[in-house]
Amino acid sequence: MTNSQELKETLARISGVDVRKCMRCGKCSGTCPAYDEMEYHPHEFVYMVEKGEIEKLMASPSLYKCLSCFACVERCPRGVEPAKVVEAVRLLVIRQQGCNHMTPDQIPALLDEDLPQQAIVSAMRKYSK
Amino acid sequence: MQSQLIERAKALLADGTVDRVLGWKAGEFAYDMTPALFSSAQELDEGFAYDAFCGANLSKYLVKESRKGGRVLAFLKPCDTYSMNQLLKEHRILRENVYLIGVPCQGKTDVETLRALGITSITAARQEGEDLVVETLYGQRRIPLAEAMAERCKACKGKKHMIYDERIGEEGELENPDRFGQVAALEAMSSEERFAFWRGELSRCIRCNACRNVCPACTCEQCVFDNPASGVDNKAAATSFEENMFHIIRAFHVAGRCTDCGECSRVCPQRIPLHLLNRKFIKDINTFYGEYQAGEEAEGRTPLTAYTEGDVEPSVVYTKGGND
Amino acid sequence: MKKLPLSQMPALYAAMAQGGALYLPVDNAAGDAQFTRWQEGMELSRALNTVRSAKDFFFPQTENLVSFRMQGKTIEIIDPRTEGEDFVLFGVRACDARSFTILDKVFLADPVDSYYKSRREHGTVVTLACTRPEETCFCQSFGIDPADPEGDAACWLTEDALYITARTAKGEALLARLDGLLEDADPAPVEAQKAQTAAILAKLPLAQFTTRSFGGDVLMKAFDSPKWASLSEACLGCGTCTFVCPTCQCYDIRDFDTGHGIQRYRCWDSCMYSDFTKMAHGNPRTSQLERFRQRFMHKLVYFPANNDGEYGCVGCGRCLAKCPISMNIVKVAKALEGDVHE
Amino acid sequence: MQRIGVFVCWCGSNIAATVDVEAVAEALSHEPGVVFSANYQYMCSEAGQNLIKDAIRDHQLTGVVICSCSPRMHEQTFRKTAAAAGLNPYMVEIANIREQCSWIHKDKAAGTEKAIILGRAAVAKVHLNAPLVAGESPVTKRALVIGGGIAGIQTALDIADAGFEVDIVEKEPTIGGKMTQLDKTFPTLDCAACILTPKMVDCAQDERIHIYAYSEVEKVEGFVGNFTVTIKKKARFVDETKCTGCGLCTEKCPQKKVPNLFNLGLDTRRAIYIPFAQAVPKVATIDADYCNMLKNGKCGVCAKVCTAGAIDYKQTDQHIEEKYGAIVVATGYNPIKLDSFEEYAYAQSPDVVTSLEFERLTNAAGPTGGTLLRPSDGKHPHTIVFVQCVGSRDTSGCGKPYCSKICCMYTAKHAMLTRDKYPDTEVYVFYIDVRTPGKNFDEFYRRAVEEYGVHYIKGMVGKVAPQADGTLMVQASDLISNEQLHISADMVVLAAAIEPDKSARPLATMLTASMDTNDFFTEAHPKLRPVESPTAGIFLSGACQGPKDIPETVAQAGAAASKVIGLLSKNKLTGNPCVARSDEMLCNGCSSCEKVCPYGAISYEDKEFRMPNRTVAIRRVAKVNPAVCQGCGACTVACPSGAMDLLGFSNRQIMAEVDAICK
Amino acid sequence: MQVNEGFKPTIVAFCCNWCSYAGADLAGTNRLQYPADVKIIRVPCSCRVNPLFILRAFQRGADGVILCGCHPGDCHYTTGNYYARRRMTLLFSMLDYLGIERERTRVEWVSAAEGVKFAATMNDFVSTVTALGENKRLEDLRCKAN
Repeated sequence: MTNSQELKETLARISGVDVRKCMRCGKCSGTCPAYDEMEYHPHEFVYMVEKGEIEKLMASPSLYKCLSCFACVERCPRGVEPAKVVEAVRLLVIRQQGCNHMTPDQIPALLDEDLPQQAIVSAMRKYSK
Repeated sequence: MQSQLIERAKALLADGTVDRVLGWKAGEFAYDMTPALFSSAQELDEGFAYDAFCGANLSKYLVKESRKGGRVLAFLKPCDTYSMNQLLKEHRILRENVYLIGVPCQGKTDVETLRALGITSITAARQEGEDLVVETLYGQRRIPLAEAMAERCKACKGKKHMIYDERIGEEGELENPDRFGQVAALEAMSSEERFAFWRGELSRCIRCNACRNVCPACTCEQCVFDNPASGVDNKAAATSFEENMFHIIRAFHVAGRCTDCGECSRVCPQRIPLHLLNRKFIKDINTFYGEYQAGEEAEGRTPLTAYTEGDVEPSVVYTKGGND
Repeated sequence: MKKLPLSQMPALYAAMAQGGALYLPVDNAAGDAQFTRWQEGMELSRALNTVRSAKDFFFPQTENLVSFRMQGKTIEIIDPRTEGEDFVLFGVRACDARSFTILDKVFLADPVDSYYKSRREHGTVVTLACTRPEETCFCQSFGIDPADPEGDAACWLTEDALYITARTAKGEALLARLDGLLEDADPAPVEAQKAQTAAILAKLPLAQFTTRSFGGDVLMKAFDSPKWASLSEACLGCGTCTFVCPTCQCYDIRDFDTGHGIQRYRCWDSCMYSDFTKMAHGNPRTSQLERFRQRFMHKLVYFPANNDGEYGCVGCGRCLAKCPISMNIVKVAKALEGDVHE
Repeated sequence: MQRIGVFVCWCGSNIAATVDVEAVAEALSHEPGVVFSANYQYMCSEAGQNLIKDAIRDHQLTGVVICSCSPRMHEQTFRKTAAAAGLNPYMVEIANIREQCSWIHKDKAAGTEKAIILGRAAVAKVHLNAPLVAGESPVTKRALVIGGGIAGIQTALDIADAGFEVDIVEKEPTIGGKMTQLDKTFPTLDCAACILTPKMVDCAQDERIHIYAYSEVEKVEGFVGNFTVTIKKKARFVDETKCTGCGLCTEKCPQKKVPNLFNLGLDTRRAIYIPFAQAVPKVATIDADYCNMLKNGKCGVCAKVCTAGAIDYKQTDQHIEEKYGAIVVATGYNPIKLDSFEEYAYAQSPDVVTSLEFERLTNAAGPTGGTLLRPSDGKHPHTIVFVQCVGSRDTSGCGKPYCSKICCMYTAKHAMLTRDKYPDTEVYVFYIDVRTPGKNFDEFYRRAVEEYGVHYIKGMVGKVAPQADGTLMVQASDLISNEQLHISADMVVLAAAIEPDKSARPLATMLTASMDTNDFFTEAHPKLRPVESPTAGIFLSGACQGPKDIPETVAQAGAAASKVIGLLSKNKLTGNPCVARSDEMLCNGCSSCEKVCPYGAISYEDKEFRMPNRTVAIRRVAKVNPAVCQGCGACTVACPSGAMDLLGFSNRQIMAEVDAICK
Repeated sequence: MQVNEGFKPTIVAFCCNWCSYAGADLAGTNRLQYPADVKIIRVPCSCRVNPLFILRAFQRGADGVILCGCHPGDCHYTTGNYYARRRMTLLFSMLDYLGIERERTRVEWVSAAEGVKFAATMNDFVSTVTALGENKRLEDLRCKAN
């Protein structure tokens, strides 16, 4: 299995979205308030996932332009839920080994009196996978 | 109570409202009441009995009686009135030919229950407060009345009559007994355990047809099991399959129509808990299609002659609502 | 008279079961006594009698008579019988023991029923005397002494021992097989028990019940009695009385299509059933009154008329206990008494 | 004992390749009752059929088993073959050894074994078959058309043209339907009224057509050829026979503020009204919800001005019972409600309209007299945005999952006409796909783009926001240029999905005609019987069966009419003999069967039975009307005593098949 | 799921004439394979199937019985499958209650267009029943081949 296929399946599992349901109407992009900020627009997210170009998306800053307002999810006539795709790509980035990866020796530098202990612990949990 | 019933029956005979009376007749012992017809005041005085051993559900007799011409008075206990309604719903009883008197019932003592408790050789029985005092050939026995009752009375649906022309005594209350505890306990077993349980029970069946013939829901002109043309007739349960088939199909045929009157279990000479088959259907119907009590009304559809578009799929048996 | 201490009962059972099967009343799941094939550890039921009578062993509820195997268009006829197993029937009460005599009159009279005969030959009946008869018992009405039962061998259970005596050659043979376990006994305790039981019998509610009035030429009087109508009014037409009855011997012969052939079997039938003796033209007894009458006329009138005055009833009381509507031979006989003796 | 012939078909190699046909024929020849067994290359060929006929005659066969393709394919063929040889056609059974055997199994041994078992089951069934004769019933030579739109009108005209009486039931005060509200029709741009109104007049003038306007079907009983229908003629409070349609009352009525539904509420009318000038019948109707006289007894102006004396405030609903041989459903469609599409601001802004409203706004008989003006301020719009697929192809639950089919074309029409009449107006059309599969359709669409300069943009509108200055901010995606557009528009026109009329569902229940999940009527066969309902005698015309445009509707209307004509031309109908039958000796009259019968085919009668001893008993027993029964068998299982059985699929027959299969 | 090597179950499939039988035909037309253990009995509607037929099949040696009908709402006779659905739900629940393996009985809705679903359903059902092995709890020994 190629990396792109693997990513595609992981993404489908995380997001629960079936990108094949998209009929390319573009209503998601028509409704998106962050459209102009984005390199890849909501409909492209869906289409690129279908084509397997997930690595491109992972590298794109568009990921973090999505406000997760869910307007696209609300308006999509086919129930595709583009925002969930975007979120899933974000998670793919987070889950990547080495990227955002946190090791225990990094923690002392992060410690700060105002930071709750719990935040560190949960960050460890999330970023050490 | 007995004298009150006799007086009322005499009056209705005298004024021509009815020309005969369906009730119970005393027997040889304290407990062996036989359903009987009385057509004169004298007959009533001589033999009419009504006491805690008058368990038989008289409604089924009215299928035949209501077609004999004249008008018959029948005394119905609260649970019998459900059967009555169901039979009316199925056009089996000609309503205009019967006169119904609802009689109160405090639960019926049952000789088979006493025997199961080891109280045999009974020569007399009487009520003393909350107890039943039983004289036997080998001494006196005393047990709480509640324990002397048949299972069906322990799970009584209530003392309210569903239909009557007149009622003796106060209007009773509906009750909400736990009727499905035994069914649920069986459901909680593993499939193997349930199989073993039912094999043990049904293997005792002698196919005497008492359950069927007493059942107010079984009023077919000819039962499929008696009809050689049906292709499924059988006179004896020759194999375990036939034991199963008779009881599955019988329960299925009365599903949605069975009022849970408990006559089947009462009359089974082998004490097979047949009501647990009927109650399973009742429980499933309640769970899957909403609460339904057969015989509450004399009109309308039964659960198996109705449907909704959103009914559960049969696969519910494999998952939730299934038996384990 | 021989005896063995009660502690030796398991050994007795084991010995009886040697070389065949032993059936004895054992409590079933419903708490009722039921003849059961003995296995290690089983105990004799304390109940007075079984729900099903002992006739099952000679006249089972269903029995294959012949099979037809079909292959394509050919039919092969097969006798399904195999050499039967010897068996001992232990704990039979006096009433059931007498019922075998009645069944014999039917099945062993010419033409002999070879299926029945074979079972009778393989079976040894060991009876057990009653000590606590119940209110439904009326075997004494038919000259049966429950304290001194018939059978191939008879037993008495006392507090500490089982007394046994052989009454037939078969019984002798059985006792011979059990010889190592038994010791000679003084019959005094047995006699004492008989006396005690006799005292109880005299006090039974049905002690005075008799069918004597049905002796003689009462056929038409009984048949024409107007009482049948009210007596049969409540009858459900079920077969309970018939199927628990030790003397009812009617059967039907039917074919079962197995898909590969036909099994012709016989099964108990009940004169209470609407299709009883149904023939091509229909049914000779079209109403429940006629069917109900048939049953009691048979037991009280027809059977004795053809069998030297022997009634088709042994007074076991099963139908009294089990009829769903509590109608029974005692009520019928009492009701008709006046009519037949006008 | 039957004398059965077994005929095993090779179907060329279709069966013979995976089933040893010789072995099947040989094995089945040993089955009880089988006196003849053969195999042949193509049983359905003339030679094959002759083989069967000859065998029936030569071997005096009483039953025939054909091991061949699916009975759905050739059961009729072989039944006819048997009938031709003098055997009752229902003595033929088919063992499906092609679709359900040779085609799905590769292993020849397994396939052969299964084919033998299937053949054996068929033989076992034939043993219990009995000759069946189909019943006959007369045909009432009159048709009912439910719905008086273009579909119903055309159907009625065609039926009447063939010489049959036909009634139209229309729930509105006039026939004409949706088409009366349209301005022009695509792709020819001829005027809707010009082509429709002559047909409406034809209906009114044809003496074989009777129009029940302002009426509804209330009850349907009976069956094909013999329907009895109760029609409710709603009270108009105007005597139809007296009203001349002069319209004076509609001018004098003081109640002026009634929303004019013909113009979709875009203007008002009086409480007494004639929907439009060409209405048929041209009769006034009083709107009881608004009439002062009917509401509080104070007014009576219309009665005073009516010289014909047609006003009758005391009129009540009338119920008319009529008999029909056939019923055509032509209940049409409606645009869906757009309440759940908040993003398009339909409820917020009067300038966001549906296409049908736009149609009225451009119609010369419409509220604006044909001049396109913004509903909010009556000004001329300079920028109009059309949005397609509003609620169509929508599986989110807000809309409809199907394509509404007509929107692409009427939107092109609207866009083109707007640009034609008002060249200063910018017109944008947002589309997902432009679907133009029709004669001259694509050319029409391209003309809108190429000749009229309509801006077609591939993409969807995400949001319409009414602005303070009265404009509408349309935010949309342009997928080709991959940008988000923000268009300041004066009007937005929504191509709302269309759905079956709400009256269709209860009507379907009355007719026992089936519907799909979208409430469109189901056709008897999607390809081969597209204008018939599965329920015999019920026919489908127009959009009640699925979205369609006018030419398609008219074509289907004609097709439905021809089916009706075919039916009404018969003097007698031959039924399906495989119907339920009640054994009255077993029936106890409990009514379980009646309750589950979807056709009302079961009734009860009190029947006398001779009982023993010369007595008589009267018992209630079920009776099946074989002309109404469709043979589903629901009753047979509802019946506990087995009194109810199904001919051709009897309990014994099915059990014999079970036995043979499980052997 | 364990596989019962060598065991060939007997499966009776009751198919309604209008949807499921046509679906089975379509599976055939598309050459979609499913085991030959499945034998189809054509009935006009799923509501024609009497519980007696199902018990009969088990008595005569079936190891599994499946009933296929039109999808609810699509019944050719409008309501037949709704009644069938209730009947079978209750019957199957009762069989399960009596300790008969619940996997031996099944209802599936298969339309005339669902040839693929028909084949897949049959494949799945056959493998389920094969894993269960021979029907012992509802057999009638008289009917066993000898």
